[in-house]
Amino acid sequence: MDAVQFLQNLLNGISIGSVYAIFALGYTLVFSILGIINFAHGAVFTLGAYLTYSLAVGQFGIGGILADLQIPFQLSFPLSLLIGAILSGVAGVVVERCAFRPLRFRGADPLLALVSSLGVALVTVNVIQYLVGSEIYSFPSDVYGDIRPAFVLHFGEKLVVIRTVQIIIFAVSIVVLALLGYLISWTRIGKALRAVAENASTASLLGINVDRFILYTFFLSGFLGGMAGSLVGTSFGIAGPYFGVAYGLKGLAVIVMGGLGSIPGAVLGGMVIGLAEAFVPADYSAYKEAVAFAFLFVVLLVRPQGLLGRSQIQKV
Amino acid sequence: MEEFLQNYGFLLVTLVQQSLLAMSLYFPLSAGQLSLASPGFYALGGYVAAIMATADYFAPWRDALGWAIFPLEWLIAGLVSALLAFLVGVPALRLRGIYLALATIAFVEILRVVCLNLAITGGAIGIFGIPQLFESRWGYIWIFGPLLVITLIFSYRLDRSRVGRAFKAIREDELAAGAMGINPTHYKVLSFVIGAVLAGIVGAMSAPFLNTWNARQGTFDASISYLAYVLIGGGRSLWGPMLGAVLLASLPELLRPLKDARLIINGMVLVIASIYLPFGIAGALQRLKLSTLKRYASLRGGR
Amino acid sequence: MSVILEAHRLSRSFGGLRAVNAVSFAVEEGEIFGLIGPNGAGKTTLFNLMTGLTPVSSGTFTFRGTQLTGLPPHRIAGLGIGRTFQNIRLFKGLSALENVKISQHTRTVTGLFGGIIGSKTSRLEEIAVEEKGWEILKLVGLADRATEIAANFSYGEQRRLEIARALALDPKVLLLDEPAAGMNAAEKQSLTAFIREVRDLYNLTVVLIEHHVPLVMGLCDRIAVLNFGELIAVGSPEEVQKNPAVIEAYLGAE
Amino acid sequence: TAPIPVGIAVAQTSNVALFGQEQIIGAKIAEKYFNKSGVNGTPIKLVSQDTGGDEAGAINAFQNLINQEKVVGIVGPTLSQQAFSADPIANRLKVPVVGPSNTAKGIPQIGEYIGRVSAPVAKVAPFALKQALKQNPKIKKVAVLYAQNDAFSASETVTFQETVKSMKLEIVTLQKFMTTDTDFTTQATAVLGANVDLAIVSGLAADGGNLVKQLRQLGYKGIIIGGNGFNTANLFPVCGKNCDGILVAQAYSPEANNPVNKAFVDEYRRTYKKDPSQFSAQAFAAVQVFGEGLRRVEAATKKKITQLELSVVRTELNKALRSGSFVTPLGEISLDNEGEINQKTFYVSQIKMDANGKSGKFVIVK
Amino acid sequence: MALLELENLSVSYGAIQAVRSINLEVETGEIVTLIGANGAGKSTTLRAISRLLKVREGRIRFDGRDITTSSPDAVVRSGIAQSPEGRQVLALQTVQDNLELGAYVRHDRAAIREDLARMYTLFPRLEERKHQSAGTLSGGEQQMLAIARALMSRPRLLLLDEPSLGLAPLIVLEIFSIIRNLNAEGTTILLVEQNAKLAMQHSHRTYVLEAGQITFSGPSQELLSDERVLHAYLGG
Ligand SMILES: Nc1ncnc2c1ncn2[C@@H]1O[C@H](COP(=O)(O)OP(=O)(O)OP(=O)(O)O)[C@@H](O)[C@H]1O
Ligand SMILES: Nc1ncnc2c1ncn2[C@@H]1O[C@H](COP(=O)(O)OP(=O)(O)OP(=O)(O)O)[C@@H](O)[C@H]1O
Ligand SMILES: [Mg+2]
Ligand SMILES: [Mg+2]
Repeated sequence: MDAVQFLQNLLNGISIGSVYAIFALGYTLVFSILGIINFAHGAVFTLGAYLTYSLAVGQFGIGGILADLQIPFQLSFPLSLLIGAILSGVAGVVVERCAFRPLRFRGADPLLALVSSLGVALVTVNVIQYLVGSEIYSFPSDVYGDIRPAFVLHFGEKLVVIRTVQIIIFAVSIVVLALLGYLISWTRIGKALRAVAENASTASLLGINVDRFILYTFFLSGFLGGMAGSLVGTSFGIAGPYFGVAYGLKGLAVIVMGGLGSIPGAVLGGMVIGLAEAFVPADYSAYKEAVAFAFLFVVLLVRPQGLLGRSQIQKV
Repeated sequence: MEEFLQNYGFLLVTLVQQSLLAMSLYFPLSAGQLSLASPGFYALGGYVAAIMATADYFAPWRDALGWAIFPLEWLIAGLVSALLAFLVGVPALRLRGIYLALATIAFVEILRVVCLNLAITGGAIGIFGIPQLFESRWGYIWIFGPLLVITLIFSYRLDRSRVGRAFKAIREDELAAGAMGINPTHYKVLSFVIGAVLAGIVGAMSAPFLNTWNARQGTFDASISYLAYVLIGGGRSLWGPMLGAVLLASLPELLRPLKDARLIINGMVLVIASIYLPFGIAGALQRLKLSTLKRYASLRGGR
Repeated sequence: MSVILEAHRLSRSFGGLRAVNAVSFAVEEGEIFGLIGPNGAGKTTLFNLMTGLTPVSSGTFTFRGTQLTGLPPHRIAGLGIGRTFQNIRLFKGLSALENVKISQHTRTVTGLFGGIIGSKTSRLEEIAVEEKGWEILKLVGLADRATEIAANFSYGEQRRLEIARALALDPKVLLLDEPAAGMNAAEKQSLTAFIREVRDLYNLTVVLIEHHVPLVMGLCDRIAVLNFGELIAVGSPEEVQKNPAVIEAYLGAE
Repeated sequence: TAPIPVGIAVAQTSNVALFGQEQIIGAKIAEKYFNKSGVNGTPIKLVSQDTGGDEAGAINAFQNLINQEKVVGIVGPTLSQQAFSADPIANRLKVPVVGPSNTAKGIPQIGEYIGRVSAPVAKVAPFALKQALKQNPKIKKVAVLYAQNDAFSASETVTFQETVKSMKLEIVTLQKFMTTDTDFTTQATAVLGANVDLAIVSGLAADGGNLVKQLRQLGYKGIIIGGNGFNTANLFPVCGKNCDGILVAQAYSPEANNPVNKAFVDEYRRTYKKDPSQFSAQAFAAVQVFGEGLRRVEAATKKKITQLELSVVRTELNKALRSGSFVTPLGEISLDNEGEINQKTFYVSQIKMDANGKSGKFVIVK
Repeated sequence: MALLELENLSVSYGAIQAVRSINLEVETGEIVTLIGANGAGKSTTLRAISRLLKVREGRIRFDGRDITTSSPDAVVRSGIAQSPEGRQVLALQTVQDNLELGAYVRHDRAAIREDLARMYTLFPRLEERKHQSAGTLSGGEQQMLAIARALMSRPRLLLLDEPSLGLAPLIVLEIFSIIRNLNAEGTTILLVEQNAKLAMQHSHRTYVLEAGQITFSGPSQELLSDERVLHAYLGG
């Protein structure tokens, strides 16, 4: 591999890795507070993409509310993205209300939340299919405005290409990650969140309103998932109601590799998997699907707690 | 009766088959290990059987053995699964909880992609034209049925034996189990291997049952379904996995009249079942039994 | 009497902290040996080193001449060293009876297939395990609640179940980490009698960590005192009680 | 009189539903079209069962149609893998099956009751290459890309590669991807780096379309041939303007000039405001073949279908399917003794996108 | 009016009734001790006051307000803190984080910092272990942390469940002098103790709980010399 190709792969990997990261963060937030995987996260990802699409471009009857709005600078797209993500956040809250809270209140086996969230995912995906069919929807290429579709850097004969989408994805991801990182590591909220995560009943004994925190977390998680879905959607189109599923699984690989509950871990995991995929030699691209998992497997054997996860030292 | 079997024979056998797969998840879970590797071993076992049944290389064997090739397929599928489970299990079972779950999913996915790319597994199309053991689908009950009975007896006896207690101890507190003289690694790997062997054998039996075998047989989705069977059925009871499999695997078929909406309703049932059966079907039955017993006792003038 | 346990310059550090520092002592067969010292002195850590739950940094530890350092916990338990945990670690979701059945693991041999097909040895073993389980629960006064799950027991009840579970292991040496914590004065008195009784009944050697001074002084044949990871005194209760270093660090002037 | 039930078992749920839904549409139009005269006055009735995306689902749907709905024959299933699983069951019960979209090798050989109206790719694919060489005779270097987890694409690419070699062209890079992929930058940059004049893509609409889009965005200028998976209007929104110029060899073209196709396309456009896809057309053809087959059964036995025993209808129908030809939207077709389709005409079309970049059409080139 | 009033309080775990219709009052400024054998229902009572358990029957009033159905966090905000049985420290958080979380309901930053410093002077051991995760502390150190953490919220009513558990004799004495001092500063205290004699010596009034019911109550000095109490709980 020559230097130019290396650079190209690096850029591709970082861009897709940053989406993996924000998507995975949604998982990791819920995991860190409830200790359980939210299987509906992939469905929220899909939902976010459809919501943003129907706001920004519009079809299936209701949509395009913002599409024909005459606002300068293509403001309607960022607006759609934001509203789409907020609505996804609300969807996250609904998921909590339907699939998590009732179980918590009944003291069910925590693993059961895997099943109930899976049920919500099934409902969401099939309702989308019911309403809008399995067709593919694609964002028009000028959705970001009249920016050139790609930057092409010439290195003699060779070229390195950066697609506009990649830059936007990267920029949005970085902003979101920075905000979230600040929230969790530097505020009282973050500290309380960690307390709830470790032991909800002890946290409530300290005056922390556990239920409200869980609700916030699901909102944030849905927000991030929907945002990631919209970004991927603008980049590659919405490949039907099931398109979040593949990401759902990969997102899991990302957070476990990075270390469950760790925000820098999710970012690192996203980048590692994004890069690993980008650097799969073309001849072996058949095995690309397995790369994320092979990496995960190896990482876990070497560091059972994930790259940045805290090992659970327990004193007896 | 005959008509009923014609209509529902395949479904009934599928329920038995799914129950077995749920059991394969239950064994590691009874030792506290959330392993989702079953579909991997299921796929592996299926490939073993499919290849032995169709590849030219095995033609002389088939001629020599006749129908006896089938039990041999099961045996070899079981052995291969055991071996692989041991190799994967020893390092992987150092992991806990979700970490282990994901490592096993990783294993399933890697295996799937590899099978998708090998010539011997028939690539994406897979292997087809697998020789049949029985004419009708219902006939397969004669192999899946006994296997389920054996597995249930196995699991019932296990639950009340020294090894079963060791599993439970590890599930409750691995460290304390160690301090009480139980070798956690040994029993964790054992539980994992038992599950893998079962899944492998079920796979080997399923290849002729489904007529064809391909890489879509062992997927992440399947892992999650099996987990749902166990949890909805009741993960702490040996009947749980079977009850869950029967309910959840028959549901999409029962909902057929709903056409487009059937998966929506299916999803809702999952949610509602999780909410109203917090300890699974088996747990709910247990409570029912306890409360009727109590009522009975009070009628009889007990305290 | 012969030496059953012997520690030689056992040490363990956590980061910069020397939790146990070059501790050497010997426990005689059949004695009740007390281990006292201020909070954080390293007593529990010493137990963890002896049972293999925490790897030693340096030093050795032998049981009847067999090296224990480096062995995994289940092997050490198999040799006959049973323990209780200061922060109770019962099998919470299982019944009291199951708790005491499980810890008879090393004294039984039934394998996977023996248990499944119900071989004769396995059946006999099963009966014996059950009987012994009941016997021990009776001994600690929990027989009437044998089928209740451990999580439903109150703190003090759980402590008793912990002791029962360690006893069911049929140990030669019993390590008790604050067995009297959470018991009231009357219960403590009966605990003292109980420990003596089981020592005689099962020919045990007992090593005991306890903060309740009267209990320790009344019960132990010899006492070792730890302070900041170091052994500052070993001797009979009277000797230790008079030792100025011990008074200074632990007992306080009356 | 009671209508004659014909089964259709395709994927209406799961991620295969994209095709299944198209197939249902085609089949429904065929039902309506055929029932204008019916089987000498008796209408046929389509009975649909969802197969989902898996093998067990296909078997369940088949069993249901055969035993409960008492259908005379079945159109389905959607995927070749499902066909390998469910077809043997129909075959054993002597129920004729016509596969509307199973193109893998070995399908008709499953048994005497199994046939298909979907031409195997090996027959169709070479036409596109010939057309590409006509457009640019200087083509030397070729890139081949395919979705390796799609059975269809995986076998199609073999045909493409063999044809490329037989034409003395050089495959300089061979790239694989997944139908679930969305990012193809790796593959695209590899193609760009290899400096090829022709790229041949075998994939489905979503992944293939994205691949083309990214290939073009990165600056690829050469000709692109799409495989059969590209033969759908679903492709247009995915690659938008970038779809322009893609060459596709087709077993079906909406522009094909025959009365049945006209009627089909008109009806389809009226309801869905776009051109029908090959999936719809083949499903139409499959239903039509059953309908006309039933007519032939009546002609041969001189009895009404409703008077015959179901098992007799099924066997006779299977015989009828294999005798004589049918004029369908696909043109004139017939099934040989094995059940394999003989199709008279194939098409090569080039995609022309509309100015808005959202819609477009396949224009027959040739 | 009493600061805390339990009126006919009953609590059960499923079918097991652990506390049966008890009446208990704690006046502002008092130290009240609750003693009883293992399984008598002492911890259950405290957990019910902190609203960690559902009340089956009866009322809980704090400062005149009915808190029977409040949420646990609301109870803390209204001024009740508990150092629970089994310590319940947040094992993965550092000692300092545990303490700061103890002050979660407060917003006066400067005062919180002061209190933190005060805890470190009361328990020098904790200062040494400031940045260690709480789960790796020794049993006694965790007990100190649990008590200090409860104090961090500056409660009006402090519930202590066996504070002397696992503490060395010197520290036990210290804990009781801390309790005394806090009380002198105005904190009301409800204390569950196995070390009954010591607890009673340091408290104003005592309740004795037997099998979920209150059997004796009165000024501690009186009960200390009561034959029956002496025999059952004081090892006399
Ligand atoms: N894993 C660990 N990491 C860091 N420090 C530790 C770890 N385990 C123990 N320590 C420290 O080692 C010291 C000794 O702890 P240990 O539990 O042995 O004390 P102890 O004598 O049992 O005290 P107590 O009477 O309070 O139970 C303590 O100060 C504790 O903080
Ligand atoms: N979670 C639970 N489920 C069922 N029963 C319980 C539960 N917790 C406690 N109990 C039972 O309720 C009764 C009272 O328990 P509680 O913990 O209040 O006792 P306690 O007075 O604090 O005893 P100790 O001094 O041993 O801590 C006991 O009989 C106990 O077994
Ligand atoms: Mg200790
Ligand atoms: Mg208590």
